[in-house]
Amino acid sequence: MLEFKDTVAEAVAGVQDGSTVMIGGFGNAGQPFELIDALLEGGARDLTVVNNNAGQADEGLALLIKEGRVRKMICSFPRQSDSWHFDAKYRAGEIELELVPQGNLAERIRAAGAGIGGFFTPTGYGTMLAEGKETRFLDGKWQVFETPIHADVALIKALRADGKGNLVYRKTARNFGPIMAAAAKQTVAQVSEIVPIGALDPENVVTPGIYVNTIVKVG
Amino acid sequence: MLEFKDTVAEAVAGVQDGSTVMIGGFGNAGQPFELIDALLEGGARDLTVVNNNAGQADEGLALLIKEGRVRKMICSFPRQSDSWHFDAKYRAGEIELELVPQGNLAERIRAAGAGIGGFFTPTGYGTMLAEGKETRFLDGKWQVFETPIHADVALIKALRADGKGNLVYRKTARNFGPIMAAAAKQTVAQVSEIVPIGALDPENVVTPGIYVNTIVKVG
Amino acid sequence: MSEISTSAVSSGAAPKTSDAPLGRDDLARLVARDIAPGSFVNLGIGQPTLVSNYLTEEQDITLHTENGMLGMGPVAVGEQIDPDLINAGKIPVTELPGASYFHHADSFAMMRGGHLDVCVLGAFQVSAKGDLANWHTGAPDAIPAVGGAMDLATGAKDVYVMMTLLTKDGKSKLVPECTYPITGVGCVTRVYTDKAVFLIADDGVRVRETFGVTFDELAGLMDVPLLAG
Amino acid sequence: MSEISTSAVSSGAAPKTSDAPLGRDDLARLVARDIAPGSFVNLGIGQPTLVSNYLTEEQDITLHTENGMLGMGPVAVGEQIDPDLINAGKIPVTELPGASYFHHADSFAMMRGGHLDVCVLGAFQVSAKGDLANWHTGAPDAIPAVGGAMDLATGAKDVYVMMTLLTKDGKSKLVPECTYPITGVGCVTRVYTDKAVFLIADDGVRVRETFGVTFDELAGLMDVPLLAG
Repeated sequence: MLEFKDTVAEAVAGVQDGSTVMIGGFGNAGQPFELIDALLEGGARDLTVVNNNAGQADEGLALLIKEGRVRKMICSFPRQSDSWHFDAKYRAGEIELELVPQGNLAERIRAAGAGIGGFFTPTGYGTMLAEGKETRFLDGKWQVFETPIHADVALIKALRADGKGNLVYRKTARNFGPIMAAAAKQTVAQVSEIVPIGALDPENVVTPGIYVNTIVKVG
Repeated sequence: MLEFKDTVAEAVAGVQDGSTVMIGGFGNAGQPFELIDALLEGGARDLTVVNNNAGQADEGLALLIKEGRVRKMICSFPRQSDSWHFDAKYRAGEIELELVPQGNLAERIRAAGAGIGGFFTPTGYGTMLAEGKETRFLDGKWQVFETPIHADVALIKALRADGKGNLVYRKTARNFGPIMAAAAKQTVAQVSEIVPIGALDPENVVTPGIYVNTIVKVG
Repeated sequence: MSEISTSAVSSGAAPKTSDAPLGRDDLARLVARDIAPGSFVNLGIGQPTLVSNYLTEEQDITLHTENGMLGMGPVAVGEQIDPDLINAGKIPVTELPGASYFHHADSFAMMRGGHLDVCVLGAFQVSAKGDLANWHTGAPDAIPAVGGAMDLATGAKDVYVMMTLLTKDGKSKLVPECTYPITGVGCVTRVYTDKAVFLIADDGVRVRETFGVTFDELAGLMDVPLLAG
Repeated sequence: MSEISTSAVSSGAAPKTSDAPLGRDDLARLVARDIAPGSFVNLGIGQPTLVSNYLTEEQDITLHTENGMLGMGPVAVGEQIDPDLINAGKIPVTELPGASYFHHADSFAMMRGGHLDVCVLGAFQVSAKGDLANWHTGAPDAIPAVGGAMDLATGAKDVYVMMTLLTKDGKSKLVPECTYPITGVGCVTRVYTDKAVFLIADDGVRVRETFGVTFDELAGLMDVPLLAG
């Protein structure tokens, strides 16, 4: 059942100790900062977090990592000029890292939402990141077997929601939102605007409301 | 290089004897009737056709089948009240049928466009349509290995194209268009309207022009 | 035929809800009433489409059609008919406020990824373990056609079957093992028939209610052991 | 070092196009000129982004950025800056008419499905067989980060590498076998360096042109056998 919450605290209440949490965004675009702040406030720990990066500077995901609330990161690009909190935890052996090529990350998230139990892709074949993985020669290329990434909760940011939970995004802030929404048992979207049912053109809906459980307006 | 053609005959000139041709549409919605008619005129034979159905009544794909131009159909639902031309050819042993559950058809076409060499899906497990196929227990379910369906040419129908080949569709006529456009070496789209570059909102483009080779305006 | 069932449970434990078998419309009304508010639902071609006539506005059910739409409205009439707006049975339909369109891979990903709460399907047979047979009679000269049946059967969280309990020859379609080619393994969770509603449970087939027959009479019609309510 | 190459082919067969090594901008101009009109192109982070400065309107090149856009325009300045519109390097960019946005799985499907004509990437090393190493120095204390490098390397129809030919220590980065961890196997088709343009061909590494060195001098810098033009 779709729910509209008044506060981000209520919106993230479903995240529990040990949850796998997908967090949308690529860099700052599409990052649900307010939901992440609420997660920080909420106190859930021992989290597995799926995000393209591993936090930047002293905000959002970086603070969650700094506070020791993230047991494991699944991401494609943890190392950035300002990823000092992740860097420190990683070097101290206090956080686990599953490094995934960005396209595999996206496709594995998509697979979870689409009910695909696994797939073969040429990406990563012959590299360190495919070590120990099953390989197969298909369509004239060596390919690597990859499995879906499911989550308990997805925290995403969209531009606008209607009363049915349909979402539209803005420019490159769309990035991981639509696929994470489909891959999690429970999807929480922070939006800038809530519009009446019928105000979004059905041709232009990007994430149908079936994938959204909780909506909170921020800002 | 994107090309705009004046006639449907020129638009389908790339289809050759022995080609695998994807044809968009579900029932009549989204069927590129004019392109199919041009294909009929053009004379290419020994075709493998990928479509959800196997032709209806005395038009379009049904006529292509009647004329003996289709060696093999890959589809999910050939048997309809008015699929008499397919029925006759099938009973006469003059056409090969690869029957594919509709979701596998869609996912296999999507896989071809996305560079996926194969995937596991629960659909069809334990049924006649999975006989002889590899199975594996994944995510708590028995799943069946399925492979991509590639095509030489896709013939699709869209509502509107811009000068970059970006496409938008109309209502449920969207169906197979976007995934077939990505799965074929060459994609031909018939559209009702061609608009200038910049006239489509980038947020609402459904098929980016990268997937489109040839556009022809009909009607 | 009913030895196991009648010996296994006390008879009469499943309520006889009506004195006569249910007609198609009454059955559709019953299925509609049982769908939880806010659900996303796919109604199969044929008898299951009748269910849409009995969904109430308060239930706020969103209908999915696998050719690429959520928020499908009633069948289109007159000037509403639009060849670009059809359902999975290729019947012109309408669009409700809050609808959305998507392509076939996205639509089937929605089904296959377990996002639909309920799908309602017709059937030739359902087995005691919830195997479904509804796509192929198995006749050697039949032209096979499957459409989205296997995806719906495998993907939806709950698969409800609507059918008459008996064939024209008086044989139960709820069977120990399907003899027709199956559509999906262990996928059916409920079976709505003119004579009873059956729940496919971990411990066996439970009879939730009967229509025009007693539990014992029902058990006598079938080879499947039955459990009460 | 150059025994194999100088003995294998006649020297001087690849034209010396300029008397001095090419600077980064001249190299970017050269790469830009070589991209076929109408191409869909992804430019990697760093040096490859310079290529965009030299693409002409007549070429009608469409730039892809893997975070979800086709039709990317120049870097945004002043009031154009929009935090929701960034490229894969997280730099604010602009949108050109005819652009489109899509989610990450669709964007990477576009790359991985072989739809991009060219991607231009930086590299630590390229092997004579076209293996690419550009994501990891292999240092034991390095924090690994890969981003979309492996998808680009594997997916684009043509992978062009732009790099200086030599390391700061004067060692060739075009090597018989990569010693750094690789990004992709046999994926590179051309290597643009300050000293020469190399084509990775079925029969070996061809030198298309040299800058500030002769073919023989070039061959003397490397352990890779070279073929002329």
